[in-house]
Amino acid sequence: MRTKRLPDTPGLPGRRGLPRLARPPAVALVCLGLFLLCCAFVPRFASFGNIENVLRVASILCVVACGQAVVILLGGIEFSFGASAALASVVTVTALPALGPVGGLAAGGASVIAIGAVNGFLVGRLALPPVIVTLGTLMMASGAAAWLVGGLPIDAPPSAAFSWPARGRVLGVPVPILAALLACAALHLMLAHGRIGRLWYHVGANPVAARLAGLDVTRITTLGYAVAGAFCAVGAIILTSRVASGQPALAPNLPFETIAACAIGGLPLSGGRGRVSQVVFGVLTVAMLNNAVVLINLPVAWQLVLLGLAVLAAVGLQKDWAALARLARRRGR
Amino acid sequence: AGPVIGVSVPNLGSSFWISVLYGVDTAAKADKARLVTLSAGGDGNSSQQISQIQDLIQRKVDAIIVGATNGDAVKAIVERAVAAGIPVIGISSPPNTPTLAAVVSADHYDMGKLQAECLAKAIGGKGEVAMMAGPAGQAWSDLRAQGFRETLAKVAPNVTIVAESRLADNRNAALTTAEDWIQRFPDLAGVYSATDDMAAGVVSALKASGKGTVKVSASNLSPTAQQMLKDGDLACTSIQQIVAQGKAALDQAVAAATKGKVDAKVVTPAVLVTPDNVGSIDLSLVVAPADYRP
Amino acid sequence: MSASDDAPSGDAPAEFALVATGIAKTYGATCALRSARVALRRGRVHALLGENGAGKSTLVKILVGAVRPDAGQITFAGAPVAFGSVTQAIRAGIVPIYQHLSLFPELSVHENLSAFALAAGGGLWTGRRLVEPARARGWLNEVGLDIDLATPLGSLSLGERQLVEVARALSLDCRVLVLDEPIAALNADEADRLFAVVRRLCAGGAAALFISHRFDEIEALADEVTVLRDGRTVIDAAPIGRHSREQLTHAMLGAGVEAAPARLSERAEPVLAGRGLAAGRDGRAGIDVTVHAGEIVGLAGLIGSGALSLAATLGGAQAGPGELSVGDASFTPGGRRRAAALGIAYVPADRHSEGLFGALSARRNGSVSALGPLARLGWLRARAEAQAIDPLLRRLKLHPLVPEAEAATFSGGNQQKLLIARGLAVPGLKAMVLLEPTRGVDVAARGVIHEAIREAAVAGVAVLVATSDLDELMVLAHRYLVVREGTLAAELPRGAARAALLAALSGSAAA
Amino acid sequence: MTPRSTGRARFLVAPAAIVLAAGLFGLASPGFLSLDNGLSMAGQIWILALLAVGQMFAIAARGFDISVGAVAALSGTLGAMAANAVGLPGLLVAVPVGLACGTVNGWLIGRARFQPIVATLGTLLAVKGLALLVSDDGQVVPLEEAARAAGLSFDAVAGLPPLGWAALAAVGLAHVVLRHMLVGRRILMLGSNPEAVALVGAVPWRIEMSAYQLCGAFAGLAGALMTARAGAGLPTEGAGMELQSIAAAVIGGTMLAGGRANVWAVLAGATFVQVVLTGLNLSGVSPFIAQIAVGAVIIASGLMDAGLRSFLTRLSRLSPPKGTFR
Ligand SMILES: Nc1ncnc2c1ncn2[C@@H]1O[C@H](COP(=O)(O)OP(=O)(O)OP(=O)(O)O)[C@@H](O)[C@H]1O
Ligand SMILES: Nc1ncnc2c1ncn2[C@@H]1O[C@H](COP(=O)(O)OP(=O)(O)OP(=O)(O)O)[C@@H](O)[C@H]1O
Ligand SMILES: O[C@@H]1[C@@H](O)[C@H](O)OC[C@H]1O
Ligand SMILES: [Mg+2]
Ligand SMILES: [Mg+2]
Repeated sequence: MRTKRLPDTPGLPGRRGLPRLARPPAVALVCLGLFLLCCAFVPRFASFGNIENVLRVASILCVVACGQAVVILLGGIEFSFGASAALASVVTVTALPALGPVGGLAAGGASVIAIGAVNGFLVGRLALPPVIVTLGTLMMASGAAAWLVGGLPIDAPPSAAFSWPARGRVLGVPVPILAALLACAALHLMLAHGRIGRLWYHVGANPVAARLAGLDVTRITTLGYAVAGAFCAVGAIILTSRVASGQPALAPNLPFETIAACAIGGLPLSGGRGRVSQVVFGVLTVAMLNNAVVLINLPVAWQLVLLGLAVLAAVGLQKDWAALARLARRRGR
Repeated sequence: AGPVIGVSVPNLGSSFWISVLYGVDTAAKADKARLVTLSAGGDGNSSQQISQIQDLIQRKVDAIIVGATNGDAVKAIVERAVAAGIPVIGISSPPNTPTLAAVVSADHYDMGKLQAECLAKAIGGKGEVAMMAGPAGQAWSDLRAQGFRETLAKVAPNVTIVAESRLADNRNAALTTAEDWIQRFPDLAGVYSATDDMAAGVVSALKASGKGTVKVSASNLSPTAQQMLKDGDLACTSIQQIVAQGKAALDQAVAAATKGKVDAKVVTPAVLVTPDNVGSIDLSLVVAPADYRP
Repeated sequence: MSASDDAPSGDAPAEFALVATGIAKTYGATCALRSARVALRRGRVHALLGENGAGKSTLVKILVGAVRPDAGQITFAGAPVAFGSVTQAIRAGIVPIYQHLSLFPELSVHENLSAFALAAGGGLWTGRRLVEPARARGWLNEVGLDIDLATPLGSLSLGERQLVEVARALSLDCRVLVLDEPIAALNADEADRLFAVVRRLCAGGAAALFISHRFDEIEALADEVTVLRDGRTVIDAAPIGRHSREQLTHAMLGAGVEAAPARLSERAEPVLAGRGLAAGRDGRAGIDVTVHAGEIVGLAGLIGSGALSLAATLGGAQAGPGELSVGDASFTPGGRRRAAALGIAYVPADRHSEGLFGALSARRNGSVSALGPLARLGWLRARAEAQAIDPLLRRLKLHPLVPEAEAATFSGGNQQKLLIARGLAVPGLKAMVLLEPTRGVDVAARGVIHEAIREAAVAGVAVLVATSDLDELMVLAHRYLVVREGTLAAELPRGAARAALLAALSGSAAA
Repeated sequence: MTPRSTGRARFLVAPAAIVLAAGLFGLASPGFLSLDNGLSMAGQIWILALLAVGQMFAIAARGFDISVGAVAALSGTLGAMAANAVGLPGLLVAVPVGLACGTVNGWLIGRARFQPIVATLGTLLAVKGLALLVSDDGQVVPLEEAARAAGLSFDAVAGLPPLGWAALAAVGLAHVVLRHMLVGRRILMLGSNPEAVALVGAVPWRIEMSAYQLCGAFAGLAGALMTARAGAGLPTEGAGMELQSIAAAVIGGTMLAGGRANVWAVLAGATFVQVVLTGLNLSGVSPFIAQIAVGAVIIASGLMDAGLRSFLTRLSRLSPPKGTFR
């Protein structure tokens, strides 16, 4: 009898009976390596306070990256996140007098979700390219944000409820970190166990086949972008609370940073593949890099050069590590 | 009808240019001038501003007020405008050309200098200082930082500058960087901020990590800055009479357009505002009211 | 048919155009080839047989220099060679026609015909690389295509594209022609034209390697046959006719399979019905089709006849005029979602672009149309999913039987099984519409798939199979509908003569 | 296989959009449709046009390049330095600089199999940093021959400033590359069917590399133009240009799935974006509203593409049948 040799692909269950979830993605190694490197060479990196800093910044990025991951899974890309977060902050602060801190933040968050849903509808129903759609809503949201406040940042009156999302703690854990944990858990549940997550994978992997299999591609896509908007909304609320003001230019780099995090984590931008753990390690890698270049305290020019090279190295190493790991496994058999 | 005046500014996402525009706007109402206002959409968008000034030339406006993204970068196109018979008035960051009909400006170097004197005093003449210096390659941020650095070396040689960030004028980015600094430099005594928006980010970071004793200086006086001064979060802010500059620029522009008498140079002095004198400043010359929309 | 009974090893080496021995190739943990041998003689057509995944395509890629072997030697015209690239192989006169079209849908037919010249070598300008229009038209004529050279390839049907690929091969100075399942998308008429082309080349001294899963084709064209099993050569260059079909099948699979005869069920009430439909974009509306419970209806048509379009319409996959119903419920052409919800399974003809979710596991490919009952409050029950799908995969003899493996990693025949499993898993299955359900699938898999279709029919499902494979049509269906030029040209009962079917298909007066 | 294209229809979207936009702006501000204004705009589109044409090559090969803005800034700055050393033609140093950046991108994407977004994000950051390093932390590099450069950039000769003509020539060259040269054809082949290119004997990574090299070279050219217009090398310029160039290329009909592109349509796409920007400028609306309008217009151009496609599909149904059946 011939022995069955299984193809050695990431799609297969762990060889030694490890469940999928427990197997760390290749980016985990890069992330760990970077962490050790930073601990060893970056002054004051390993202090408790700094680690908490990194995690807090990473958390915001992580929540939004979860949204970006949904869109990427669907084979799309979201450029409007930065602008819609800005719009959210402005809406929040403008609505504050009428709605109070909670209502204001909710209104801000809702506007992000609405933009996501519009993006999803245009992409899913009318088959417009996501780049064009989200670029368009980026311009519109950012114009609207500036117009609402006349281009000026406006301050929110200090209030405990308002600052809780960014500065609060629950059982000693900063709220943003908690939010990131919850976001990751929610996304993991959706992707690994939820029906909706499965449908996203299908549409991302092959939209034509999805339609022919009887799936409602428009609805799935719209819902996907709206859920992505919801993740972004949580991030926007934390950011708004963090800067305690409405900022028409709140976080212009947010889309790029979240796309980078997902890509570094190993999500193919062609869609249909990806796990939450990849997003988490991708985000941690980006956040550590950003933190390290500030701590190393090089001139800004070198910071940029270093950051660029580090992004490339992080991805490059991951490729080699994956190859090495395959080789090792083959030898070991 | 009155003359048509083109206004080209780098960025209407900054409180500074909004206040300038407010000054221009109010004066235009008084002088019965019509405005065509264009924003390049960012301090780094020189190419866009060049195109916009080209458009204004095309439209044959009677005069142009230019706050440059970069004084050198718009020099050539401004000289074209002048050659085409359109007088150009520079404001705050003027185009770097002798052909301007007038220049209305604050003294950015002095604004940095005032910050240095105030911050040095506030931290007792010694210790570590970090600089939130604003975007690289901008005349205003470069000059302001230079004024700060050179003055500090003179008035407080025992103060060391341990870090300098050249991020864009953005509160969230400043906040994150300041958080990192607080970890990296636990003995930080003071922070220079090129603008009050960035200072607001710095102050948030300091407060959140219980470092309220670190002194922060800034420039400009938006409502945020006023509040921070009142709350004692800012040691001081060096300001320019922004609205006054806008008004002056428009007056010069109208004068130039109608072949009236033009003052070649209007310099509004830099003024230091502290928690003590903030109440006595005439805000109407400094900052646009909160409900103003360009 | 060749009369030679000589063992190939006894021949003078000069007689051999190409000999490959001891070829091995491993992809990751998959061993595609262990020790393969194939020897091609000048002037002969050599068939290569083997079940899905036996390594045929891999061997072809190695022969044409697209993949480098891990071990083995290749002699070409008596001298050992090691082609580093396709270009080198082509230059030597080894011309490939691939299983998956290696054409460029966005480019014109002219550019596609010039693809080899455009792709290879240095130089600056395309000008001289584009083949002369007159010659290009000549090649097209030779394969029976009458299309404008400027036509974008993407607007042609799959079969037409396949012929363009054959025409392209004619452009090269061909000493060894390698055809990897070239007629999967061709009908009998066009296959004949292709055969003529191959025979003409061989008559001129070229050798041909021909891969197919259909014995009819092999017997019609080939002089010799090599059988590959699990990466090894198990029958080496035997003259056609020396081994019976059963023996060859046994060599391929290690065990014989026999196709069970279709059990005809009594005509029951109509299940899937369409009224006023159109066949193809150019077809006139007004076609009525009814499929009864337990019935397998075969839909036949030449390329471009509209048969596949009509089938797609009946499956709810293609919009157009008319109305459709299943049981009491009605739906509109193009309302695929509603059709699926009403229990109509649909298997598209183009499994790669319209069927498969390559990045997803086999099980998830199977369950995609069945998620409703598998989910509770939006939560997918993994165990229920496995329980629902895995038995289907087992029944269809998926190989390797790893439901967690990514669909993209399976061989073509096994990917096709996934689509069939998906169809069978549709909740409340009432009707199945299958387009070319065994295109490019080996005899074993074909048997399994046919058996599954029959079982479904026996269980009361109404089945519509659109196929260009007459054998399939005749072995599977209870009655045949023939589409010609966008109209329903004939309806024939099971057992109708092959000649009658052919006549109806081509509209010749023979019938 | 569903047909992925309806012939050349997609390339008509941008020209149609220009006509539509020009009409609307003409109604809003009468000066808009004047010859003078047309000529002035014709002088302004070239930076975006060059970037978009470069981007088109990357997109046609199924990728994109978000480093173009930074590459333009770096090459323009180095070009200014070279011009100051050897005279104005030294500005053309920008092209090899851009080419070098493109080569790095192309190597990373083609050879090392990086995802385009990661590779070009990495180079975007690094190139931005380099631009600051060579320019004393972002100080502009004034051209010594600024006056001459300005003359070349702004003084129209037969309708266009000389550098406009030069840029037009470069766009024409891009057309020749895409339509008549092997590199261009191979890029389209790669975009059309990446699996097949190797099978017909091409080397996929070299093709991919050449696409990014072309993209880089055109970004370099855009940098040179930027420098000439400003009379100075601008090391911190370029933010936002990557998205603008992608939008212009896509509005110009370049298929994001690769394989289809038309240089003149991309030029029209860039012109359209510029028409919208200029039109809004001159109409005197608030800059914030103008930004909202630009966003809406970008989406509308996508809708127009979808609409035009389905319209033409319907139209072609009425055309006589074709095919192999005789
Ligand atoms: N690029 C590849 N990477 C990994 N595995 C591969 C690759 N190409 C082929 N294989 C595997 O090698 C084995 C042989 O594949 P091959 O395509 O040669 O089979 P085949 O005989 O042509 O099958 P079919 O009749 O279905 O076309 C299969 O198990 C296949 O999954
Ligand atoms: N989008 C299109 N543009 C131009 N011609 C088309 C298009 N779609 C189909 N055709 C042509 O219309 C004719 C009928 O195609 P149709 O798909 O209906 O036939 P079919 O019987 O399903 O063909 P096949 O058996 O090849 O799938 C063919 O000649 C085909 O080339
Ligand atoms: O001082 C001003 C600064 O605060 C603003 O942000 O940009 C322009 C400067 O002149
Ligand atoms: Mg094969
Ligand atoms: Mg068809």
